[in-house]
Amino acid sequence: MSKKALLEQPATVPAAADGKARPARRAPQNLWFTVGPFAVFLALFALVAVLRPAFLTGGGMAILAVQAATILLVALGQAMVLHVGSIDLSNAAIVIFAAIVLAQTLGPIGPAAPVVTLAVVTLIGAVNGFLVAFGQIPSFALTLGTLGILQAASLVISNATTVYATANGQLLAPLFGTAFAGLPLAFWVGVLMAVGLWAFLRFTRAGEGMTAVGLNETGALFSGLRTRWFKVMAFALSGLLAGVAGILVIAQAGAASSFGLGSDLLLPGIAAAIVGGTAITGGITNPVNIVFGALTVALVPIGAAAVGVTPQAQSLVYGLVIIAAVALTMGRGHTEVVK
Amino acid sequence: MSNASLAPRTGVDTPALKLTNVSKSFGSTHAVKNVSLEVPRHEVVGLIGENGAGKSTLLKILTGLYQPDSGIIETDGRPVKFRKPQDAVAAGIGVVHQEQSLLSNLSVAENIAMNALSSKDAATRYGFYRWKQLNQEAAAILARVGSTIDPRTKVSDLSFVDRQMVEIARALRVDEAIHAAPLVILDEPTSVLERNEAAILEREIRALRDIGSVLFVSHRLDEVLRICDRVVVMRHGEVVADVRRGEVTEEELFRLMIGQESRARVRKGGSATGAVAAVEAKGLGRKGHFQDVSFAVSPGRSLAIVGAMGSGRESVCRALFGTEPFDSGTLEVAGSTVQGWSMRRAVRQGLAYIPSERKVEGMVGGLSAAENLTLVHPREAARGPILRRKARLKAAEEWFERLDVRPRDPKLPLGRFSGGNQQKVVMAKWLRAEELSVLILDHPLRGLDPGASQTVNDQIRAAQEDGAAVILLPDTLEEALEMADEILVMRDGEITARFDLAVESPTSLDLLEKMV
Amino acid sequence: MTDKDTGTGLLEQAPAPSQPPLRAGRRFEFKNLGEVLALVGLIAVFTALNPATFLTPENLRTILDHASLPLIIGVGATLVILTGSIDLSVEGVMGAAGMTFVLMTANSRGSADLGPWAIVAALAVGVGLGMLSGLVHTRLKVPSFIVTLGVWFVGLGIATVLFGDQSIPFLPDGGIKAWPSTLTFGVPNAFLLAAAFVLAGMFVARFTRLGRFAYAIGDSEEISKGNGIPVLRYKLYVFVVAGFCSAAAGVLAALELGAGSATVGVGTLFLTIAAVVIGGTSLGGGKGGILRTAVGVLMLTALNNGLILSGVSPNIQSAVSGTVLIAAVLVATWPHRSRLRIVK
Amino acid sequence: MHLRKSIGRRVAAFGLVAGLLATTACSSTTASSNQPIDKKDIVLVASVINTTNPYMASMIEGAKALSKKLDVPLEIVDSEGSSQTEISKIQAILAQGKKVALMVNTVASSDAPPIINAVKAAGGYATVWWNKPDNFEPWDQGDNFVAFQKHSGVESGQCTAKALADSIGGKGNIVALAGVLDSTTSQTRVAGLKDALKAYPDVKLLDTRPANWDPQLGLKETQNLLAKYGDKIDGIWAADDGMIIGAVQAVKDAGRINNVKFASDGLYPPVADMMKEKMGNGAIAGETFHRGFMAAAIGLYTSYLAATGEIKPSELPKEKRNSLFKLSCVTPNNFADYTKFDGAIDGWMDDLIKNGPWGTEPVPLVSGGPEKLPN
Repeated sequence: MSKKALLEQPATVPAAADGKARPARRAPQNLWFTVGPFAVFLALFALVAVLRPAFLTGGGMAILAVQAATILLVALGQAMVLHVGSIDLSNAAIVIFAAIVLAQTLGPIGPAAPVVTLAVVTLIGAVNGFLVAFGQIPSFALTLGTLGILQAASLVISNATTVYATANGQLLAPLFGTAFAGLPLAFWVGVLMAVGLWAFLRFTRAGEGMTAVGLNETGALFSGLRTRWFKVMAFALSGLLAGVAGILVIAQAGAASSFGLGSDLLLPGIAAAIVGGTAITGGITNPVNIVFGALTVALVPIGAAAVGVTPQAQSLVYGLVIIAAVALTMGRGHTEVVK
Repeated sequence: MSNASLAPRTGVDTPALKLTNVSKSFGSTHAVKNVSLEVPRHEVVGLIGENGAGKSTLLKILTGLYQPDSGIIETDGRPVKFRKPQDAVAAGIGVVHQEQSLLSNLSVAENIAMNALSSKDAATRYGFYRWKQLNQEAAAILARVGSTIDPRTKVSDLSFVDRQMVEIARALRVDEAIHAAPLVILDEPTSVLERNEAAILEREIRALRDIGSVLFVSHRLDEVLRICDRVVVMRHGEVVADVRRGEVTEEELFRLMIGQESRARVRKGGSATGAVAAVEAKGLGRKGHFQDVSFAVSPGRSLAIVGAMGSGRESVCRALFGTEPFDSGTLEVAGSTVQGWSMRRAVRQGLAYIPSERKVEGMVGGLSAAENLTLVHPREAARGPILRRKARLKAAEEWFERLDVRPRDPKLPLGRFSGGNQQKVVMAKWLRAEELSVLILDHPLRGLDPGASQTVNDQIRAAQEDGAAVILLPDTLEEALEMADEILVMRDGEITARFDLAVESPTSLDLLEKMV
Repeated sequence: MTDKDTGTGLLEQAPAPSQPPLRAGRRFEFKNLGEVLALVGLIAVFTALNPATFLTPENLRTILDHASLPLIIGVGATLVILTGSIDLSVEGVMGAAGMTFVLMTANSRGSADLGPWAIVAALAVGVGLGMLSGLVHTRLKVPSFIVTLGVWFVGLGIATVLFGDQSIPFLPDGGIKAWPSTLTFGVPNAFLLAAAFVLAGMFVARFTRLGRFAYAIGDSEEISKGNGIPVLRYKLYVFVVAGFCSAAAGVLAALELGAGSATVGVGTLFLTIAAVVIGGTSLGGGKGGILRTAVGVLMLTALNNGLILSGVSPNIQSAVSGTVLIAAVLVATWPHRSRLRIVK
Repeated sequence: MHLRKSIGRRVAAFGLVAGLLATTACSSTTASSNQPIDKKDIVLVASVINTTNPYMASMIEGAKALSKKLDVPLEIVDSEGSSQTEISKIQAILAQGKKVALMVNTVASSDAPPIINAVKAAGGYATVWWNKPDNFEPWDQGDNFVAFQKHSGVESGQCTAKALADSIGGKGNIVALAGVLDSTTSQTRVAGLKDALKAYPDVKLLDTRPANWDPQLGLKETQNLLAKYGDKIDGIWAADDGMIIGAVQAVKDAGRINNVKFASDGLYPPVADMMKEKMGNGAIAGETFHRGFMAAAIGLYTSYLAATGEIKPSELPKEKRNSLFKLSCVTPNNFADYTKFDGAIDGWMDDLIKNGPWGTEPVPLVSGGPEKLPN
């Protein structure tokens, strides 16, 4: 009968791995999944505070929040993409692109500039998602490509120089100029986004659909869900949040350039998402915990400097702490295979 | 494995495998409790039990994946301890797994030798492969099972049956390692095979008995009774019976297995409730898969499509549901021709598809049972885009009650339920639809124990009575004869026969004749 | 992070179910022709654009010279990616190993002169960092993406600490420093070394347990485990090999530069990964090969070189590379498109 | 979906955070006190882009020497090439409540505003070196932004371009290696190069490639350019000596070290050695002299003087707040005049303290910014 075995094996069926995962110890793991990122941050913060009490009294938390704000937004966007099982290597390049567009439009069109900027970058994110979902290009390769394209686009529109937001800068001033509970408004914007995304994932059909896509895309597809559009949505959200981060860059610095502030957010963003308990395999994300992930990632270099680690050894410390923090907090996905 | 001697073992009377009081528990659950059994030389021993009866755990113990908490395992009269899969191989135990366990990007020869390659083997020298020797050895083993596959072929290029052959050849490979009679464990090998392939397998098993012994794990009572010399029945982790073939009937085995009387199988035809067919295919074709397939199913009627591997019937079902495209013919749903057909449109038109690859295609294991239940048709579980979690939980609890899903906790991830209970939830996910018009079932009973099978069949009938058209790809011809109003036989992508069971009563043999 | 079909093999056929068993002997299949054709096409285009400069022996030597570092790294990176993991630590390991080498051989700081042992020490640093990645990944079950991201910083940190706050350590002129650029058979030694790495890598992939098991693990870790492959141990080995390759590249880069620099590996990571992907090795693991990566490296190196020769503005050069990457993957995966295909 | 059952815990977590915030809430003072600070409360902070570039290493050296001379504690900030890291580390030091006198070599010009704002909020004093936004002037920002200081990029480009053009006899082809694409320092130097070349109609600039200040990229780009233009290249210009190190290596490998001339900015010790040895028949044709240790010390000392109240920034003339310091053109002929400084850092520091930040040879203040680009 083998002469014409026409029944195709569904090409995408992973030969095993499913259902073999036996998450024993569910309860304690679940508890740790919920409080782990917070606990790790608290422990690190306490360590820094004990070694250098001045850090606490000198407004260390406020400084931390300023630094964490942009990381948090990028990490939230990254987490949404990770949530559907993909990765977005281009989102830091989107931050810069957004900042440059905003800097150039803020003068001419004033309050409409942030809106236009967000619309543009959301569209860029959506195009990324569209190419992943409908072009069926693996996201890692695709966004590596768009990263290059966006870098070039930033250089071209900024004419390879620093672009200043000359007029209407006061529109964005409150983001870092106003404090709420001691922390700048920009940070609370990020927290608000995190809570919003948390509610989105938990309380809406689209959010649950994205979770389903991340956990088992084939299963979601066979349930008649719009899996492709959920992916587009995730990438669009990543673009949108990167755009908000770009606005923060302008609010903070008043200027942007292709390799300046915000251009190196990719790796901290991914690290913050994962320290915040996001599973790199998809489907397991708690946006609220990413707040603590971002705070942790922002704390490490500040803390290392504050505690007095010699400048030369600081990136060594950074690498080790990030590995340890992730090992402690990451969401260990639905399968026992770790890649 | 200090005691795996390389010398041929003597003493025909010592059993190939003997377990004494083997126990294994996970936390507070006893997966395997005081199990004692023997597999004598040159015998085929059947091992049956419902899902969750402890069969899989026992197999994992025998293959070195789990270590028992207590008890003794002896092979050829010598106590052994399996700390890793290689130990079991060294003791002469080979396994044909339930799910395909071949590495598809490696060659046939490598797969056959893999267990040995991963320890120390003559086919490697200082870790370097000796491809020539590897291929020769593999060819020799393949020849023993009567296969002519080129050992250098990549497994991904093989047909399903050929893969099964490679699996068996690999299980035999252990006897190369110890130069003695092997014990081959077959873990539900027939659940994914078509009937005629199962026949080939039966022949293989008898051949295996001549060179070694076989432990045959299965759900299918008729098959076990046909193939095995002895049958061991497990229930709740314990051995509840150990009988010779002639001593029991199928009904008795069924009772032993699930601890209750078997329900009589009564065929009950459906009655058409509408003039317009719920779904009608007119000359449907997809190049290289199937051609000129026409049929119509009215609401309340059921159609079974039977055929061997490669008949194209799965492709037809997938085309109906929009999973695969079709390139000729038309498809009508509720009387109107469909355009730009996709899964999403199919779902909106009230079609439901229960795929055979349940864990991959049928459900999202990481989501809770309740979430899975409302994934497709949220109905009261959502208002617009917003979920109503409480209402959903209540709906899920009702369905759990109705289908007797255990454990009764819809908040648990669906992946943690047993296969039968998963299938019930998957069924319920589609049955919830108000507008359910066509229910397509691709091997709905695959891997299910008889108890769960009955619940699933009951639900199919209930849906049919509620006016759904049912299209069924059954595992067995008996299932088709029992469930369907009409049977289509397919071969090589074409329909070769149609039987309307209201007017004729074909036998399995009649169907089989048209299949091959 | 990608465990589904992300195959990007150019012209690689989808498994045809109805095919009779193929004759084997895969080493000379036409599958690789797609990438090779693309490479030839690229060379043709740039030759047409720059008839006087592109196809000169000197420029070809430059391309080969530039290809040598990513080729060496590509061997390790391909093995890691074949298992379904990823190694981002490349630049950090290069920096740490390069600094170790420079400081332990004769240099202008006079810190130490261990002769050939300096190379051994540098490679040991790479092996150690590879082992760190592998151990954390396999024992603590941290995804390789994030472990190696951390090790990247650790490696950079080691290099920075070694650099300290003294003057740049220079290698003396002549001697070993001249070796990489010396021509043998008209080809720079650096490229010959890289070619040796590629050949050794191909041999490992084809004839050793390490290579075969890397393929097996990439296909399915569960099944590999069931087949008795010590999955965790071999994943560790693969990371060690990758660390070794990165360290070798770090030493070579330090020799070429003739000085110690913590950022000696800058820019090689994404170049190498892009080359692996363009070559057709699947980021999901199990599919692809080292020769494919080599072709991918040559393509990207020729592309970068050709763009410079053609006078393309540096501002948009990254966009051209990015577009080529996307186009290559799109073309390669187009035949595999299906409603059910899952890409991550 | 393991997210449920956790609202209670989350609320608890937020409670904790809120508590934490409450303890730190009252911290961000806006008191930009312009009161002189007692010397023993001052901390010098020198922020550099990385610790491995020779110029940065020299800056660190200078900061340490000044700290020793003034007997004031010093903290070094390593930005690791990242604006994000730079700002957060500076803020971390400010957070400890110390009164800082800061010198920062900004990674990108857009970093200056957030750093100045943070220093202002903490009541410290800052001097920015090399990069700042064009419209961000110290006199608009109050006394806490003491000054912006740099050496003229245009002048540097002109200096080295002239030396290079002369060395090839006013006739031939040259290529240029620029820094990071969006860097104003690199752009001004390239502008200077192009401006100076107007006087040499027979010298042709074949190509300009960015090499990101990096020796390794300098090597690769030079190799590409050599392959592209072959023997046509008579001279190589770079915006910084870090890149010229790679370029020299590439030319050596190509066996053309005797036929190609080099000119670049910074006269780093290794390049100074090459010039001194007359490597490749005097291949290093032109350099500029300025030193990281001088820049760092001038910047730190300016901030320090403002912090102690010895100078009042608002009363300073504009050229002392946006300043261009002298840059010396070095050729093999006058090379010997500049070798003496590297060995005598301590002595130079004494001069600096004696003469003040604007009047110390060889880098006195020459004019006020902002720098004008030549047309």
